[in-house]
Amino acid sequence: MARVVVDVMPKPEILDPQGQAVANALPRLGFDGIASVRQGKHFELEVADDVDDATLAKIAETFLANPVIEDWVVRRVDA
Amino acid sequence: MARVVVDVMPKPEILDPQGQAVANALPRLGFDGIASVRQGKHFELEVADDVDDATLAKIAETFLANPVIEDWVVRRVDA
Amino acid sequence: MKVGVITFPGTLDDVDAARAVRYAGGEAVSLWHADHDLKGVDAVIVPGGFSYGDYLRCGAIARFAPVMQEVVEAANKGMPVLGICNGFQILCEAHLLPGALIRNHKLHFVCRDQWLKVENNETAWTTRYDKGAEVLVPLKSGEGGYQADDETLKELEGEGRVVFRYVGDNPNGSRNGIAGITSANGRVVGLMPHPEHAIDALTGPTDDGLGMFLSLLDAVVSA
Amino acid sequence: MSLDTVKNAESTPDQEQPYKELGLKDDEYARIREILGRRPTDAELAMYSVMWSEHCSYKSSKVHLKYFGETTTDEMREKMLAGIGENAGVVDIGDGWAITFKVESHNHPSYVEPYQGAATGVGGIVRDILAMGARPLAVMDPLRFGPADAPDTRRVLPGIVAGVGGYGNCLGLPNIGGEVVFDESYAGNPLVNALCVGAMRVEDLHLAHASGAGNKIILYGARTGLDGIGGVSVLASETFDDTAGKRKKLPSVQVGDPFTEKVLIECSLELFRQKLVVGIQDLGGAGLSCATSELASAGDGGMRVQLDRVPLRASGMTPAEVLSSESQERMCAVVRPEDVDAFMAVCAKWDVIATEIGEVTEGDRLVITWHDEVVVDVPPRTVAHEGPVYHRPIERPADQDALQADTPDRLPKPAREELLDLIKTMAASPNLASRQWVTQQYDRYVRGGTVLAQPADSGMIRIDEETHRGVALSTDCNGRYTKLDPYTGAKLALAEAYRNVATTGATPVAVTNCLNFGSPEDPAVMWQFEQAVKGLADGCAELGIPVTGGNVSFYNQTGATAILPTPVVGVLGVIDDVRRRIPTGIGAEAGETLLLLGETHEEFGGSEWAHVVHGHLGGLPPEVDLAREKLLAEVLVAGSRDGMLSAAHDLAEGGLAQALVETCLIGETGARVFLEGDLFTELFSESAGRVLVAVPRTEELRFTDMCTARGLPWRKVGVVDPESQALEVQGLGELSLAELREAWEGTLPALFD
Ligand SMILES: Nc1ncnc2c1ncn2[C@@H]1O[C@H](COP(=O)(O)OP(=O)(O)O)[C@@H](O)[C@H]1O
Ligand SMILES: [Mg+2]
Repeated sequence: MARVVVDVMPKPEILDPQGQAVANALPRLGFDGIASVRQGKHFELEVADDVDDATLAKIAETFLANPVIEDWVVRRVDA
Repeated sequence: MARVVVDVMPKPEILDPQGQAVANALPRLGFDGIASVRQGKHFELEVADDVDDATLAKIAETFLANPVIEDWVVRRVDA
Repeated sequence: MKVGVITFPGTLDDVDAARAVRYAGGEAVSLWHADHDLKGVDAVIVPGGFSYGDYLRCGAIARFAPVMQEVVEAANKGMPVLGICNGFQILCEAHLLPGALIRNHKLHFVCRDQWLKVENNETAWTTRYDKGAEVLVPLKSGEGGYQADDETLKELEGEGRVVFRYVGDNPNGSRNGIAGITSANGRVVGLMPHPEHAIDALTGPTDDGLGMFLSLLDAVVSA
Repeated sequence: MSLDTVKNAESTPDQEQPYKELGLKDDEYARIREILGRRPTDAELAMYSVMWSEHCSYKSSKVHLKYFGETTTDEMREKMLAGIGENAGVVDIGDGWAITFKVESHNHPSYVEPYQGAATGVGGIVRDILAMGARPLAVMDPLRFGPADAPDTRRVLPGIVAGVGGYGNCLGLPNIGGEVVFDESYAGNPLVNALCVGAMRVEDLHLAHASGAGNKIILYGARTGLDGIGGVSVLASETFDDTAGKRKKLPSVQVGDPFTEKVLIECSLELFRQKLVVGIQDLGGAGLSCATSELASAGDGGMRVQLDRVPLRASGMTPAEVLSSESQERMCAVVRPEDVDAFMAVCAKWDVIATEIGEVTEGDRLVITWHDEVVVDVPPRTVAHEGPVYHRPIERPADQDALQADTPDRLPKPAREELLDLIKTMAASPNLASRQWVTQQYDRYVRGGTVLAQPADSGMIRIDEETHRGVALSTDCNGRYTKLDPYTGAKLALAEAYRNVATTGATPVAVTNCLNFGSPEDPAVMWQFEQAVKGLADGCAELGIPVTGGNVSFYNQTGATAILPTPVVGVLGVIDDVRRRIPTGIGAEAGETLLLLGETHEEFGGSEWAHVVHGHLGGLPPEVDLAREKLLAEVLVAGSRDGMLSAAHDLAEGGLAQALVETCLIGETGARVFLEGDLFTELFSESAGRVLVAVPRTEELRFTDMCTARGLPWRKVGVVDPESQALEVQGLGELSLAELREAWEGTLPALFD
């Protein structure tokens, strides 16, 4: 078994209402100095050892992310 | 400016309907060998250099995550 | 009797909560999220909607609004507080009630008429119901799955603090089919379904929800 | 990077410009040069190209849409406070209330990105209603998809439904109806139409115009980003070096933020209440290009805009991009100078960003500057209203005769013993099955005024809590009927929406429409369009209710194949007391008789039966008799007012059989039906002008006497049977409500869960 992490983020030029809401709230909560916040998704997968990188890339692109509006990064991590 | 990443995940014992839905869908799409999927949130913050680790920890614990149902990790990353 | 109804940016069912208070014979007082006082109300309703868009987590941002600090303080002194839907989520985030609400197990927003069983008729908001009675009110939410750890759940069940339970198939994956719970002193109640949308059979499935607002009237008058 | 100023344009008349890539034809570009007496700047070219697009200028449809105006009489106009030409039509419904409503398309964006496309479609139409000065009260969503079991429909439908719900629910607008129709022709081109209805006091009507020199132009709402300006990127690539060019991978997709829109609504309504707004315009397609040129050309002066003051979300945007951006959740207001502070205070209360970006000027030019350099200097009318007008070639399709000649007569009819099963098969077919899988994702309760929502013939909301005055709305269109005969098909769409409204007890008063068609460059499509407009307009004149507005969506096709012509018609009705509404389900009263109003003929052209059982489309659609529809509506409204009807359900696709199944299941009550003549025709014909009503036995005589006296054909077809929990058709047998429910409710979950 291998552990794989996929981070999916709204593309930089795409509106990110969620990140913006967090960024706007922070000063009200008394936290200053946070210039920007973007919010995306974080997936943690446990995959069989024979699942190769190409398959992982495919899963991320076709399913975990929406390429029209999102970017993504796939990483294998040590368990 | 420093870049900070916060990953927030549902606690292992808490139901994760979104991760579950992904895990269930993958075999139907022809992707085998994915034993489990959990889905959480990924935040990318740009923070002023004088924002210290204690403040970041506080932001994550009181705001970005709900400790009742979620775990979280704060990381500074190189820009 | 004056009942405060809070409006946050993104609150939607505040007009409906105020209408329900009026139908029950009370006076609804509008409270603004940025207010620092409760305008002398006898009770507070935190209504449904999508406060701050429900971005981040439902209720996570609203919980920090100035008016919520006042609500927490008043609740700790015994003021009756009712959180409906988004209001329930806010009360959980504010730690006035234990647990949390997560995405519905089938991931869809669910709007349907839902039967509920009244499990506790001794709270400030439920004395007009018979214990074990079944009521029909709208449920409309995307993140209504009630979650708490085993210990909290045991405590809630053991102390009879589950107020409403879903009847029939579980609409959102809530643990133990929990639709609503109360604080240890029975003054703070939170529930996902919308009693304020069941006060008149013209615009709701029934008028079963009116009982909650009439109960409050009794509680305030007898206090 | 150099800025293309007006000065620069004057001195470089021969500079090549990518007008073709921006969709302008040679003669259109020449016309722009003629208007300006020079070449346009990049910013001007961006403005003209988007405002002269089919979508914004109606260049192919204008000559046909005129017919709506020509056929609207003064009498029809009597209750109309605003009509075609405004953001949305406005109707006086009495008691001092004005209702505004409109339907618009968001088809193409929803195919690219279903969730966001549908979401921003809802957001856009809601801002149109808000811009009239009204509080938006409810939404509806007429949708069309490819075959229900096609893999791509699995991608598109759930996303679109989630998007409509995600945006509307978060705005706090109840969804009170819509349509879900499946047909092969929409496979590569789903239709997402969105309707919004709002209310205001008659005196609060706001029209979009910028008048009064010295008045300020304030942009408020979301920041402006690179959304939806894919087209204009050709300008960027000309003026940007390589590194910047990389950033300019411009998204053609817009992302909606319903929370920002909700706040924008409340903020705007407070601005209206405090009378701080002289004129207002929403920003939709074509963004600031549209808002500035439309406001300026509707006013009595010119306008000067400092474009660099627009709050941006992205860095390095060019003037052309700022003008073309379709960032959502923005409004533009005209405000008296002395009110600016108060205006800003209201915006601050709601945390809405507001920026003074210009003012109304003497003169008649729209002048836009970028850091004090003039980048636009145009007569605003030439941008907003004097775009090209085309008389596109029109030709009746060569195969139209063959299509009409291929009647359903040749199709084998079911044997008598197959009919009971057929009722179930039809009820389970995708176009007739319960829409609950979709509608469960929409909040129909919020605001506490919803009297009827799905499943009902029309959605109904209470407008006034004191008097109980309310309105009902229905949208309809059967694209197969329109394909067989666009003129009659459009009338049939109107007739059905009209009948649906009357079936709930409301009096129909006004019409909106969204005309979804294929390419206007195809003469056959233009023929369909012309015929449909004629049919709709003539139908409205016969019924005596005006078209108050609408929207045209062309280029709906996959390759060379156009969608079924789909003129979606929305009808608005008024009811003085919503407590008199007629519900859809039987069983509300003990002892009800079932009557069928109207006449049944053997009409199967374009029917659901021909489609489901034989995959056949041919012949002629059912006949339409609008005088009869009018009479039927009057009888229904009278029946509601005098409390003679306990339930009513309109007969449409699937005929009487489907109406019976639905009225039983919705009312959770059984019925016994006795029919005469050819049972297949009785059950499945789709003759227009028919409604099934349930009449309490005590009212039966009074009601049938009224029908007879007024010359409306009626027939007793059965009785409600609260004991049976089954639908029994005498001579055929019975179907239990449980098995019918399983058939009717099982289909969509099985396909999309
Ligand atoms: N099919 C139609 N029938 C009647 N009026 C129409 C139709 N299509 C567009 N219109 C009218 O033309 C005007 C411009 O339409 P549109 O560009 O959609 O408005 P907006 O600029 O508010 O989006 C509106 O008043 C609209 O009601
Ligand atoms: Mg408009």
